[in-house]
Amino acid sequence: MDSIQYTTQYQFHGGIHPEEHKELSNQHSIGELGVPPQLNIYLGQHNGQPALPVVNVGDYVKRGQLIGRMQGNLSANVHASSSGTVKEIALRPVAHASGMNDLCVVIDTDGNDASEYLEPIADYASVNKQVLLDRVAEAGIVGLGGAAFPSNIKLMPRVNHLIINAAECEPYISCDDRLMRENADELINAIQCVQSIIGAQHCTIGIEDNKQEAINALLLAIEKQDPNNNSHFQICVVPTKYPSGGEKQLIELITGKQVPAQQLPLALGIIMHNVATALAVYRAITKGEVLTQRLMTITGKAATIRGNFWTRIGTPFDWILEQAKVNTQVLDRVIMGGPMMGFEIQKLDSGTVKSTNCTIFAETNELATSNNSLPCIRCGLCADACPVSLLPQQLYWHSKSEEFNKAEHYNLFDCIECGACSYVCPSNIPLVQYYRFAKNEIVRQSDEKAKASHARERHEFRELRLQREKAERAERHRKAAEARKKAAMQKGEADEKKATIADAVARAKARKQQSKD
Amino acid sequence: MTNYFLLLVSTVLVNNFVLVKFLGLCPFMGVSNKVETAIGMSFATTFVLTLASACSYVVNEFLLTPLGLEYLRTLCFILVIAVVVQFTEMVIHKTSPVLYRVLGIFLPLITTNCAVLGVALLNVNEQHSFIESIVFGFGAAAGFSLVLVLFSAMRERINVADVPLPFRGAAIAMITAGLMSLAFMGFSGLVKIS
Amino acid sequence: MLKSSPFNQASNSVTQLMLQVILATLPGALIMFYFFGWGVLFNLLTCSLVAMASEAAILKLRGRDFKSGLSDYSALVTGILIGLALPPLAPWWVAVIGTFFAITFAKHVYGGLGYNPFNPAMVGYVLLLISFPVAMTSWLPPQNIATNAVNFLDSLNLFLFEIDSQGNKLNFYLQNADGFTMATPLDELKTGLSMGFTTAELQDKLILTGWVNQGWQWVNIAFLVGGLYLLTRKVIHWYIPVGMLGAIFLTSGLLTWIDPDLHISPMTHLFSGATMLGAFFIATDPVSAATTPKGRIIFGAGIGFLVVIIRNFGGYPDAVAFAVLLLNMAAPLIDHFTQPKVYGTRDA
Amino acid sequence: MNTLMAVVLLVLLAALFGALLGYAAVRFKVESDPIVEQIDNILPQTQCGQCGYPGCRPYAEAIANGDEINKCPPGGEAGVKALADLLGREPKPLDESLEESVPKVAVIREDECIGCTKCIQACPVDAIVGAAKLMHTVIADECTGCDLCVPPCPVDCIDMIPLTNNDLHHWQWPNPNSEPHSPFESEQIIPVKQVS
Repeated sequence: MDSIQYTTQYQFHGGIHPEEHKELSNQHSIGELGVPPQLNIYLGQHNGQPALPVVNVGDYVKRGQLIGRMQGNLSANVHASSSGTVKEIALRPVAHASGMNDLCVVIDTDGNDASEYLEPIADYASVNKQVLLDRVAEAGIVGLGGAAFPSNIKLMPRVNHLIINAAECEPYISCDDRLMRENADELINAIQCVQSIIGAQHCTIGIEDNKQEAINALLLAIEKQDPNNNSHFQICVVPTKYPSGGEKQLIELITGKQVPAQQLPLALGIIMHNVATALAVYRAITKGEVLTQRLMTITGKAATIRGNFWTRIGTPFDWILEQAKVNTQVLDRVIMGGPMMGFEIQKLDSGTVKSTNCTIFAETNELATSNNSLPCIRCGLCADACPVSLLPQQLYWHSKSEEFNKAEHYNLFDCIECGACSYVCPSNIPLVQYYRFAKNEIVRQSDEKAKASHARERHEFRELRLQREKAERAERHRKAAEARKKAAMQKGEADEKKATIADAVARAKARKQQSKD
Repeated sequence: MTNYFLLLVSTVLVNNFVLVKFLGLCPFMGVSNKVETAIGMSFATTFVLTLASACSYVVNEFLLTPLGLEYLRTLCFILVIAVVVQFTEMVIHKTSPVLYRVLGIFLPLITTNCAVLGVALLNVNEQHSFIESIVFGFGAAAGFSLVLVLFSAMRERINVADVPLPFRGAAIAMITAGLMSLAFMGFSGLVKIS
Repeated sequence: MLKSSPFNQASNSVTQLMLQVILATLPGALIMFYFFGWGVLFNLLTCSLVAMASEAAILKLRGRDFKSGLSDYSALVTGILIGLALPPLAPWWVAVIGTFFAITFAKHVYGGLGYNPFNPAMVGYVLLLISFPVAMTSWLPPQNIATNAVNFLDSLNLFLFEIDSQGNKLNFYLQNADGFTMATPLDELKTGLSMGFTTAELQDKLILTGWVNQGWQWVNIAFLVGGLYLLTRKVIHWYIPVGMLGAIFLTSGLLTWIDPDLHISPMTHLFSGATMLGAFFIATDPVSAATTPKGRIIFGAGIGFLVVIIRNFGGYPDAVAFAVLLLNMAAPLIDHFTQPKVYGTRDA
Repeated sequence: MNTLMAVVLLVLLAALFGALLGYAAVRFKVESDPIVEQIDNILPQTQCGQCGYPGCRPYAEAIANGDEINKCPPGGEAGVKALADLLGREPKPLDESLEESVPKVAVIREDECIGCTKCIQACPVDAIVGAAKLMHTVIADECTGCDLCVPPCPVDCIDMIPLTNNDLHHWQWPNPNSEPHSPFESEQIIPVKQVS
């Protein structure tokens, strides 16, 4: 291994080059957004089951105090992001594409920001892995790249190769970029920490070539922290192309291998974590910090103050809007996440979540999508752009005509909803929405199917039971009659009276038995 | 050999039974809603047509002509065809129940498929030999199958197109068949059998 | 209405794609104008006008928004393609009937833009070819070798009234210097070969002199230039043109290798008739072509193969239109069987 | 003579072919009809009996024997379409005498229940638990919403509550397909039906 930094020789199929607009937010150093007067913390903000509230209305909570406990295997803890009083635990608008309400904990902050952290684990190398995993789970850390998958689960397996995802391919977003520029030393330590938990020999940091300053900062930090490169760090520079930051796309860019369909990167002996996640894991272990804040990009042409800010989880968007001095005259829409895969925030009183890496205050015509779409002319630009080598126009055709089994035949579920197809479509067709609709519908139908087959089983079982009962009843009648006959034979005709009595008794018995069941 | 090849090309493309001679339109319209069905129907028709042209040749050559009963030709051919179709129906019912159900009424209808009788009668008219009869029958069926499968794939696409309501269904299918026929005109003159 | 991501879009549109196609036909149209005179212009104008008018009328009839429907210019492209395919100085009603049929029956009966299984321009052209064979095969000779050159007024008269001011009919202008009236090179070759001449003997004919033939090779080169422009602007893909031209070259090469006396040479195939127009402008119509990468190569190769077969053995001198329609028929099936491999299913 | 020969020939041919077909009928005999299984798989298994048959499987058998495919309200239009696809028949609108039903679940008002067990006997999927003289309750997850328990109840304490999956976890992306259709293309003006 000659040099730490190298440029990838591989590429993935498709991809697009949307306008980046990163310069809107990556010019200023990281700031603090502060504590809003009210926090609106969503209990279901991670992948998996929503957390169970463990505080009561009126309780005083400190920053870092557990307010929602994970339930089941795939879930995460939720903590108070600042000190204050629990105002209510109720259905509130949440940061979700549907714009619907769900269970939230609303905290009136007191401004003291009194905190309650966990005990730091200074020497993580010497403790049991399970202790570290428990700590990560306790701190409620999830993947901060956008998926919000509980990190403790992703740290569990032992693999040879750790890939740190620093590609940040979505336009507008620059929080990982700034983080690498400004906290490179700590980041390198953090990556070493994650690497030691996973037990990986190699570690590759995948980063797009439009972040030269971040690359330089990392190189410098590696030289400082690990002059002999004992951790086998490599920085793989990938070309700037959306979606190079997609998990499977980045793996192909770095290793040249494709993750087998319907499988995890684990199948190739690879685990991937986002840079910000690595930092959060490190801080949770060495400083005892639970996940109460994250770095978030505030951008968009309608915002006057743009940049990257440490933001408390649960910060309402309307408060951010005030802080960023957004010109509401020209504000068109507020988007959480990037323009390619994010969604529109419909109710501004909902709070940020752990996966809110960016808030875009877009002005009119900035992120405009045409409302009237023309018919598909099958030009195939979408198929060229698709990073998964699907045939988007076929998927669209079948999703639109609701021929879902045909859409599945065209591998609908391999679609990663990256939006490249919609982006290039000259007819402005909302392709991704068609796929999302079709996927939802297929899942619903298969649920119904499962329910139906369950009902059939129960019905068939019942029919069987009724038949068996009928047969048993007939059998009992027959036995009683036989017994009667036998008795009559034994006693002989002389004892006719007794026989009659026995007969009656047997009949009564049978009747008794019958009424029992 | 070349002669058989030319005969085959001629029956499949140049004198396509459906698009040029307009025979066998009933199953062409009826069983072209889905590609899978069309492929099944193609196999069934190919089997029936080839077998029927062979059988009818035998019946014509060794029974009707020696006995001077040519006037019974149509009657006997229909008898032969009906038996072959019935036989095919039983085989399909046993081997592929879904296909059997999907082909539905069209399977027995092969009996009255004018293409089948047409092939048998044309064989006699053109004074084809036994091998030629079989090649002709097979070629006719292959041509029928080719356009049927192509047509069904097109219809699957057209069925979900934004066709104006008055043209939906059979109407647009007819127009499409007409345009296909137009395209097949391109093959005319391709093979000149003396 | 709730909208899903993505929230940004590349700045391309169907309108732009269509305009690029129209722009790319310009060199070819100009060269045709140079060689064949005013008739080319009349055809283009008439076909474009009729195409737009029919499109507007039908959109109106269907109650669609006909302003936005017209502004995609797809009808204009259809009109221009028919205009380029028609013989110059064919009577005006030929252009009108063909274009009207193309727009209504090949396009709008199926639901309009994006739904037509057949290339509308070629449906219109084939309809004309079958219905009016004489009018459709009376090509003017290139003007540099024509006996009687045709001026603007005569052209207009011929176009409108089928007779010029001196009372000459179209036939008068069809003669070239060596006195033959069948004027396209492919026609000439076909007739000559069927009369028992060899290709070498036919080379002496005036229309077949020059690099590969008179005039037509420059028309084809101009369309090739336009096509290359479309390729560089990524309006079309290389799959179909390369498949088609490759198949023409290979098939005709094989045939000439077998018997050079009876078969037209690959170069003549490539640079005569509608080869380049077909390869870059007609076969590449995305709506009616196959869509998968592999499928497009097969689609193009199929067209190329049929073009050579029909030109060499069939009843028509040129075959691009028929070949395109025949492969249009097969496109859904080709797509059905050429799905690309999805990420993660490729062999390691 | 010639006529006699013709008659003999035809009789012989007919006899020969008859024998052939007779043999084939024995050789290719079909025992069961697996199509019933496939039809049954499409039916929603509510066992509600609205189709006029005592359950979903009997109806599946009836369809296989040629009954209409549009008699299943819980399956809805989607179900009819799936059946039409499987059987190669034309999809029809749901039988007019039946209305498409929304998914429902039975709920017993427990304080009114007298414990008569009548509903337990009626339930086709054993989704009601309880014993004589004791209160009954419906296992909501097992209930198919078939209505069959409502008529036998002597005190009318069973309600059919429509299932509302109106929360974030049941939320779906809406279908973006909202093509404008002009009045010219409305069904009432052009009564054209596909006949094949």
